[in-house]
Amino acid sequence: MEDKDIIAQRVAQEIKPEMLVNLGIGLPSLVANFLPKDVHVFFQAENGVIGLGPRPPEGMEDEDLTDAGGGFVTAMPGAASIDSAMSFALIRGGHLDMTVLGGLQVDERGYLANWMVPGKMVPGMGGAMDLVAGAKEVIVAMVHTAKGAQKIVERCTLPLTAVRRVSLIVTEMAVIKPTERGLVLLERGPGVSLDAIVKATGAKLIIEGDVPEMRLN
Amino acid sequence: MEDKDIIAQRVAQEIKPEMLVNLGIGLPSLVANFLPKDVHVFFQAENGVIGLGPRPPEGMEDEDLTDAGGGFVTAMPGAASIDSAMSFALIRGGHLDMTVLGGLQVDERGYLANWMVPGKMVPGMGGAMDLVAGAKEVIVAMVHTAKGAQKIVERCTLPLTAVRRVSLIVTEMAVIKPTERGLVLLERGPGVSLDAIVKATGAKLIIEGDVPEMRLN
Amino acid sequence: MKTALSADAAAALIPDGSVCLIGGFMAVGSPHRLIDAMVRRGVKNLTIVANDTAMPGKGIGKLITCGAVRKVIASHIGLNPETQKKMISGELEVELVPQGTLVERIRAGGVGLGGVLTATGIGTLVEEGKQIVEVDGKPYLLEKPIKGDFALIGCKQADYYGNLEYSLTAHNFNPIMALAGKQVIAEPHHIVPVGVISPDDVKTPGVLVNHLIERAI
Amino acid sequence: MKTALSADAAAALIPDGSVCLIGGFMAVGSPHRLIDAMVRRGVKNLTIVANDTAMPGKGIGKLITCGAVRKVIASHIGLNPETQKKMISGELEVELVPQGTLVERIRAGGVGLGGVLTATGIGTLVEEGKQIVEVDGKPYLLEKPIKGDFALIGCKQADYYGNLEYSLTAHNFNPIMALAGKQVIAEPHHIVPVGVISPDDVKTPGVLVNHLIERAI
Repeated sequence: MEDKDIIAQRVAQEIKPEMLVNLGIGLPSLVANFLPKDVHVFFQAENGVIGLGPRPPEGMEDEDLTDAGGGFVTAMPGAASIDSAMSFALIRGGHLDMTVLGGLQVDERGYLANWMVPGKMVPGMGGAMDLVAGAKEVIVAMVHTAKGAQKIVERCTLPLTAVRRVSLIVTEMAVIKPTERGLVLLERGPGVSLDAIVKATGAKLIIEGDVPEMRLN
Repeated sequence: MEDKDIIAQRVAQEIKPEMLVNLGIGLPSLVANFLPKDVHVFFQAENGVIGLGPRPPEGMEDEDLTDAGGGFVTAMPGAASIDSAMSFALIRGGHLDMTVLGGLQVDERGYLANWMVPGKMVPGMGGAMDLVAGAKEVIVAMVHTAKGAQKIVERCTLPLTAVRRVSLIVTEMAVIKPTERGLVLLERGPGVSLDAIVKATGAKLIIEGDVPEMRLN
Repeated sequence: MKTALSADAAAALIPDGSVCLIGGFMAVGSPHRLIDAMVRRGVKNLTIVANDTAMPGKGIGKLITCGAVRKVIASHIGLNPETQKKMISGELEVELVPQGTLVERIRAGGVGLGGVLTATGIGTLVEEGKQIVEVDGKPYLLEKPIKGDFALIGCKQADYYGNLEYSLTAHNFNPIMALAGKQVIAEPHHIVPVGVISPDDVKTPGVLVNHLIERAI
Repeated sequence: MKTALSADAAAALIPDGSVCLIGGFMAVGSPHRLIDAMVRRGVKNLTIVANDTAMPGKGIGKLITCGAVRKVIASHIGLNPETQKKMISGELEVELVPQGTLVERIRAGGVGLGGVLTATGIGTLVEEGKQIVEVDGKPYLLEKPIKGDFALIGCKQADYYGNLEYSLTAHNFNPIMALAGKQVIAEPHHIVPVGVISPDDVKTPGVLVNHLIERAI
């Protein structure tokens, strides 16, 4: 299985029925593919419509119905159009059950940096700061290292997205829960040793008892 | 003509086509009766619907379509339902062209008091404070004196509705424009002498040249 | 999906002492069957946040009359003499809030803002005890967010996800209050199957609604 | 009533140097014919407030490419490399604002609030130079209102009063921006006679709209 599919499948296990969930562009958007068919979830994209469905058949696209990345989508039965004010009312008002975002760095405090690399890449924060500040659960879905460089670090060196502790970090190597005490290692990736995880991680990991492997299909 | 009809007819002359106008309950609501048929105006009530129309024929009332006083109304072609947030977005955001309200007192600064009499009557301010603070033009429509007591005074003794100078005071005796210099007497009521106006007014009036009589039908 | 409850079953969910945001404007658009059930159940010590307390025998007026309410936060109580009498006798605490400020305070609570900065009330009794914040040299009152344990919503139509539509002047405070209740109970005139309401017609997305009351007929 | 203008006639109303709020999210829901006409007319020195600058050759991206823009206030510019290039070369000033904060700042401008108190951005670069206001011991950023000389709105349908309806994810910033432009120009796909749109379907009341552009077909 590819790294990103491991991550997406593991994140999907966090989603409970009837949740309102926002999936970021890129890797997080794959999570939808791994939800059991019988689990009904409301997907929200920042740009509007609660109840996003998959891409429509060719020729049936509607230029007024896209996801936040501009890709064509459909509306599931029971969908609701919302404007940006309502969209962020849901996000910032504590109504969004879960957001899944990509990450550049996460640190020992559980703080996320994911919106810019000074001097290199300034795309803008979009809705990321609102999502991390406002969602009930914040899940960071990212590969464990970037071309060998550690992404889970003692202190973020990149500009922070928010000073809020994220709920969970899911990589292809590990599931990590940021807590008041620090980063607790919950699960290992398929066939990944504790040693490999520690080596690939730039922050102190709290390892308690046996650390089980992720259960994937 | 009754005092209140004089006032309502004179206020109606201030309304220009296509204006968005909020009429208060009671005396101000009579203003609508004196608009020329060919002048199209958008009436708004705080409780919702832009484009209020007259009371429907008996048996055609809708319990979901009332004015701010709870009286049955109709919706004119082109009406728009609005919730309270949009209603006050229009009022406070500078989108309401004119509000016509009743008054208990107005003073030399042009400040209005119209929402409570301490120890006697505390109905609440409803939308009055928002209307006076936010509308482009604020017209006070009231009888000149209350059982002999002056209502246009040097300084309001009743709690203020806002510290904003109202645009115009219309009574059955006079049309008065509050300005930086004070209260300027613009017009006399039908058959009312300058002397009578001065005597019925508890504030200094600025009287410049001839003061014409109101033109009424 | 939500199973529709009887009004009595919904009233049983609301403990004594709850803070209830209740939609409606002079009883138009209030959840009437739920209010009747609350009166039947004999709920006590409520704090009610609403535009007004209607009149005796109508809407929220029934809760006032039966002694269910300890405190009212409203913009207007003038048409309910019982509210005024109980206020004067000390049986009922009443906080009067300008209507536009009230709806923005509830919105702030619902969308996760720290408060509302408004010119309404500056220089009046409403200012008392409140922080004034200057923005570019202009003073604004800081009005605090309001949230409810419950938001009790009247609406025209719902589907079984809880997507809501409203009618004419029965919108009023309902759509905003639906954002600000920890538990939201909606009382629709009709309920239709999921998929029947067009996404563009939904004004309150079902993800905000916790309980539906059976249709009226 | 409003006479529908050609896109070119509408573009001629917008002077060089104007502050334009432009609806749309990655070009979905933008007023495309108006933007094309603005490019044709060669408008200069605009300040554009929008969620994003779309991509080259699409929506607002066309205004960036042709050099019409001096400053952009947006939440995301990541998918338009030309915006980034012009920003780095100093040709274009870019102010990045979190998406939820951006929509609330525009709303605050439109509804007459003094600013927005938000937790989004606390502890990040977004905080720099901004006032922090404590409410009940919690810190909030004070974000200032945004208004435009013009709001340029894309919508599904209008009537000749300017009542507007929107479609699916083409709502986005449009309904909020329609509150915050001194002049509001709406570009509908269709226009229907007054009285054809149900009051409950109107999302932007016509009293907010100054100019209509001819229907697309």
